[in-house]
Amino acid sequence: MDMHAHDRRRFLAIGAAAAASATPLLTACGAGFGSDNSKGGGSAADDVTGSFDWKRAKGRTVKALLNKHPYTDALIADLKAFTEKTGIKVEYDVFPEDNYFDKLTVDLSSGRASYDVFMLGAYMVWQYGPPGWLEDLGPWMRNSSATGAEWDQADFFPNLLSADQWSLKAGAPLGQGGQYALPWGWETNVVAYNTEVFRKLGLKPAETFDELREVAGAITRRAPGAGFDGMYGVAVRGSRSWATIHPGFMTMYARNGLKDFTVESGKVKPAMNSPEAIAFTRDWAEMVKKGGPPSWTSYTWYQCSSDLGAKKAGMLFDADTAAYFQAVKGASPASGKIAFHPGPKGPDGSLATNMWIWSLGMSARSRNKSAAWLFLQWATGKEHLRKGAIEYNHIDPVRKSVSQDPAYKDRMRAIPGFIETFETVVDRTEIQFTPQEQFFDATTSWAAALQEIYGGKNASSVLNSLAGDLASKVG
Amino acid sequence: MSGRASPVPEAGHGAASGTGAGKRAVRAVPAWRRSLRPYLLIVPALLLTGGILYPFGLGLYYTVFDFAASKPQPDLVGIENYRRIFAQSSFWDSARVTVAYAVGAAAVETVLGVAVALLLHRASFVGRVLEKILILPLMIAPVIAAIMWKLMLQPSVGVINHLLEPFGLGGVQWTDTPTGALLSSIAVDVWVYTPFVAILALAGLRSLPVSPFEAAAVDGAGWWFTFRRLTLPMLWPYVLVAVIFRFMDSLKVFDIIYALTEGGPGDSTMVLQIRAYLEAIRFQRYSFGISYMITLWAAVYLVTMVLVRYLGRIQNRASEVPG
Amino acid sequence: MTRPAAIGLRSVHKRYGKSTALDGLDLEVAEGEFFCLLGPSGAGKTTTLKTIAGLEEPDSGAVELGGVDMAGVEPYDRGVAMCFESYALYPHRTAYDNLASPLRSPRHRLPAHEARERIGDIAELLGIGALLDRPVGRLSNGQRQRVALGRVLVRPARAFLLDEPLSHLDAKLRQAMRAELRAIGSVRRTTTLYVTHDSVEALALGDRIGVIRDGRMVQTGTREELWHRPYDTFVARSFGRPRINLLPGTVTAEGHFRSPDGAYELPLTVPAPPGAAVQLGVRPRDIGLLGPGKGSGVEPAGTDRGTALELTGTVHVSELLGRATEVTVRIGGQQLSLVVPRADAAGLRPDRPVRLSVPPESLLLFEADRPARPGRRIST
Amino acid sequence: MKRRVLAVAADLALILYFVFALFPVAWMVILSLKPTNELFSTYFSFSPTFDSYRTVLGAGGDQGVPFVRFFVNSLVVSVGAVALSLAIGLPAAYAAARWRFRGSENLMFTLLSFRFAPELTVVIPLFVLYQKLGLFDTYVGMVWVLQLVTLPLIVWIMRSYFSDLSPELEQAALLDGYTRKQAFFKVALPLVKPGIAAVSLLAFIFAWNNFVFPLILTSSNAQTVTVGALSFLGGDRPKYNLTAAAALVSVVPPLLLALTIQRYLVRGLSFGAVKS
Repeated sequence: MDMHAHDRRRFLAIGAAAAASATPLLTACGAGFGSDNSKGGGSAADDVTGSFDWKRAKGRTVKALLNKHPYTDALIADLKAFTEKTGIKVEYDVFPEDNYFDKLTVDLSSGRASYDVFMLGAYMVWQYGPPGWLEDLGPWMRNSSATGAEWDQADFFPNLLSADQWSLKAGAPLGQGGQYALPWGWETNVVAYNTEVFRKLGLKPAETFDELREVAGAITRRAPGAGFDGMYGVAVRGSRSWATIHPGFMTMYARNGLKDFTVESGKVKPAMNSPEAIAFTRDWAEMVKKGGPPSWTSYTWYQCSSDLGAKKAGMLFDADTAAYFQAVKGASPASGKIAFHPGPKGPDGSLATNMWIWSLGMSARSRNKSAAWLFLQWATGKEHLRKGAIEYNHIDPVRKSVSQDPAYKDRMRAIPGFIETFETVVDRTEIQFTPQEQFFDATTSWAAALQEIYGGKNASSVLNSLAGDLASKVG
Repeated sequence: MSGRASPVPEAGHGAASGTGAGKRAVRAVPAWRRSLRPYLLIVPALLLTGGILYPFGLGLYYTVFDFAASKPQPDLVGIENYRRIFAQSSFWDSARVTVAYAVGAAAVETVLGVAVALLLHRASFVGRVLEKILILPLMIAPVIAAIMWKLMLQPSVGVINHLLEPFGLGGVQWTDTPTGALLSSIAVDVWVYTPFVAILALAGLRSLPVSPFEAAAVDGAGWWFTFRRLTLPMLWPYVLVAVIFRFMDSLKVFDIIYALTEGGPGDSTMVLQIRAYLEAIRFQRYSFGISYMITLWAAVYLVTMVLVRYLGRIQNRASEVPG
Repeated sequence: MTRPAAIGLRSVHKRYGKSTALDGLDLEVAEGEFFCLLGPSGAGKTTTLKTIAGLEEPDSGAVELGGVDMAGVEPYDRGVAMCFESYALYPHRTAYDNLASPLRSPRHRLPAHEARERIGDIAELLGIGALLDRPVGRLSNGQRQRVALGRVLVRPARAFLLDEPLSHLDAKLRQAMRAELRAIGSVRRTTTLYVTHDSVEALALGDRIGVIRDGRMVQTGTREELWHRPYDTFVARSFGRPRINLLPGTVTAEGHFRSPDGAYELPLTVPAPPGAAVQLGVRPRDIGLLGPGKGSGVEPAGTDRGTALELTGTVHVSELLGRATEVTVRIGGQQLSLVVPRADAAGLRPDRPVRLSVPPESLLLFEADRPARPGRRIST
Repeated sequence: MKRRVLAVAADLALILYFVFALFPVAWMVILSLKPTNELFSTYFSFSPTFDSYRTVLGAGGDQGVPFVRFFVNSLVVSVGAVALSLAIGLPAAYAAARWRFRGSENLMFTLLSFRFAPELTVVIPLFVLYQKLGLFDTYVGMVWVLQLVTLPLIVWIMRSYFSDLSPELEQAALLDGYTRKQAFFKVALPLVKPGIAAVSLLAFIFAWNNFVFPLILTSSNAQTVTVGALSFLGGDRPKYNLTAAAALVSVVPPLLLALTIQRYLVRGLSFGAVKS
């Protein structure tokens, strides 16, 4: 780390002409990287000693940045319980998903630490971790003075917990290094379908990718004639955003045994232009054209989920929650007619599934870490998560105990196939991406490439140029 | 002085007293203070905006480093960021898209806005009623307008295709092709901002002198001749102000495209500010992203300077037109 | 001078960008004097007034009021009132409010009832008493001009600066107002600087007149001085309609004036260097018509002092000017106009030969005009 | 006859434009009256409900979006921004119109050029600065940053007005015995009142609708309606009906303002209107 310190001095010397406030943005980030995390044993968690006490940080206030989400609604509704338990006040700001990460990124990058805790996805760890913005929660979890026994780390689905762990080295597998966030709620990517149209057309949920394309095409061709006005086969995301890649596309990609990047002796190399990947991508685009939504390139989860709800889409290959909230009683015209299925298997029967984990993280620059940790502990603890799953809409539990809770199971049984699907894929659901800092750039460009292939461009040339472009950025 | 005001308005009271030699010393303001006066009036405005633009200078300063989330200890790289920008074909693609968008939007808004203004200027019954709600679209925030348009244009559940269906035009995939996406974004811009041009043009029309038109009418000049030779030249300065503002704003369009296409499909609507946003905020490459924005700013600055010069000349010429 | 001039301009220069408005203007107006500033448009008349008022700041030179240098003194501290050629009435107010404006200002405030009385008087005087409640927008140009004049007269001032205050009145009203203006009490008592491009107005009104050209004062003086001893052909041409005849020619060895084609020679009363290119000035009303035929020795009345000079020529054209007739006579290659009583001109047909008499003392001799420099008068 | 046909054609063209201009607004009204579960399943026949408005105005089911507070924030911030811009901008516009002083054109252009700065360029460093100065998420901070939107517009348009106003009017006032300040306030300002009204409305609309600044520079305390209206798109399902209702509610203040100054609006923008 000497080199960093040296560089920083040099940089500050150069920047001496800039006025005082020029430096915080720069040095804050630098300091975050250089000091907090690199000192190894220097975690603030080590300052917590003695026996565990929920009231340890009584009177403090924790500031939280939250994304507008049903899970958040459950959290906010239950905050009183936390304050009663700990004497800690929670102030929070809620932003819609479209703007949430911009807010969070700007806030973290400024080095001001306006928020002690926030929601993030596992992918964000790859962007926020290396600059040192995220607190390594490992020392906190391991410190029995800071963490109560009832938190029960073993109760988490292990793949979820390891998905938020990383060694901050591009290409290094997840599950090693620091714990930069805690899983809190998650989404697995499966197929939800309209039982009515399937029955009427005599269709069965697809078990292979070929079948999926066939079924999708069949619905687009036949459903409008069978009383489903304007219905098409399968809703998948298609907007020019990283979020287009990670749900259905990445799941099917992974089930086909394909990788986004390969790691050879520490070097990360793009692999989305392997012959198999090119063939798969071409087929995917073909499927969208023959059985996907019209104006697919503008499709985000809003459009996908509302089309399923409006009976415009026969299937939805996306996050299970996107379908779930259309499926619950009274939510949409299709509610009551939506069933779940794990989706097509890979050629070798793989049900590898990509996931999105709503996680909770702590700012490395928080001045309130002890209280923030208590909050994280509570929010990811059994008590709150069980309540959220049963009384509110915090579905897809990250804890085994909640997923097996009879009350929760009872509740979810109302949606056909939901629990079965969940249990089928839960063990095989993990992050299918190769962790690296340029994740957002890579997947955004990937989505753009997908759009171009869908628009009729040659798949291999588009993907080759994408790979060429990414090789220089990622490698 | 009030009590002693002379009933006879001789050169009597106030500063005029002492008609001979200045019995009362008159207060003289030194020349330097007088020449300072206009600056004193303008400086607060500059400070107010300039103060806030201090961060802009800071941004400019960042651009000579390679500062990014992945490189928190930046190195001085000089003009490397700019060199990279200009070397990227994606920059030139974006520049092309941006210019196409800005020219398209500003041109359509100008033509449509002037046309609407001319029609409203006739002050028919219909016109007088509609004039009252002319600026309604301007009141919807562009980002919300874009979201609503996106919803309306969505082929599956959108209302526009639903309405077009009886005419055999259903199933148009508005934003799905590169051209379609660009035209749709321009259409939203046109929807939001045409009233802005129209209202400035209408104001211009209302303030034109009457006499040249009466003279033309007496001479039996046709509508087209009157429009080409009288209305348009005299109206142009007013319209040009609107065009400058619109052109400037559409060169740095953000919210409409952000909400409508995010730059897709492919890179077909990837205007400069969206790319800059992705680079600086989404991908956390500040120095590079901000260099992008500075480049955009410089381009807008130059284009506008030319336009404003032209405006100045036009306004001078217009003021020489008798009447 | 016992008392300093009410208004004094010392070598005032003023430029607007590339064009020069005032180019070393000097001007003195005595206390209580009615001074007319005459000049063509663009001569710098309005700039002169604005500079005195403090609305424009001279680039160099000094403006003095009552002997005090006014540099840096605000217009409202100078105590002068000005009537703008554009009227500069407040368009959003009524005629009354416009007239009342000075009397409501902190400098010249009068109690409301006094103000009302005063405004009534002035309005009556200017014939706008019935218009006071009207908004300015609904007044004719002539009415507006009178309101603008009223706004000046209604208040006390150390000097009135009037910029073409009668130009927009119709001819009849203008004549009447011209006659009345000087009689108005406040005008009689107050130093007045009156700007006009109309020489008749200047001659009728001015105690003294200044002729301004290209931002410079060409000549100041009483009307007689300007009429009889014009500084140069510019001043000479500025007064009198029809304009003064200016006949180019040369000075002979004998000191006579000789027309270019040698058609005639006239003796001169002023010494001029032989061979010099000169112009002979003679006013149309000073020339007499001797009638046709050979010289009968009968001299026209009024030229009894000394011997009148005689010229012969042919009638070119004649034009009726009311009770008089303007006759243009060709003498060789030159033309000469003269004004004679209508009766005398009766029966003058074009190409008829005529004889003219010119009193020698009415002859003015000028240097030849040069580009941008009118010929100066040559005097003893 | 031909004239009649042309007149009808002109009216038809006008109506055509207004169909284009008003349909999206009408559609928003329809959306806002739809229940959430009928959002995408119906077009024009649905069971209308005011639930969206109730929710937006805080009287319905809790959506966790304190829209009424955002509304108040928007009012405070936009009115504040326009008022400050007028207070600072009118003298500047007046100075620029009245004095040809050294560098006046450059200064004016610089002022205008602040408008071309892409908002994102300033917003990141500004975020840091605001955090430091304690202006983040405050009214003062928002009013200040919105000057970038309102001030150049006001100065540039008002300069045209003042230029069109004959300087002799104020000169006459000076000679009537008024000070320069009084001449400005009593003569120049009343004469450009229609212009002030019109340009204030435009500035108000642009401030009210700004998106990027409140997005980055505010949190819950000073957040405005534009960002707030989008909040309804999050959660379990995108609730366009709520967003539409929120957007329509946020049109009310500028609309009221526009109707109030209707008679000034077009006349006010006629730069020559002040000439008698």
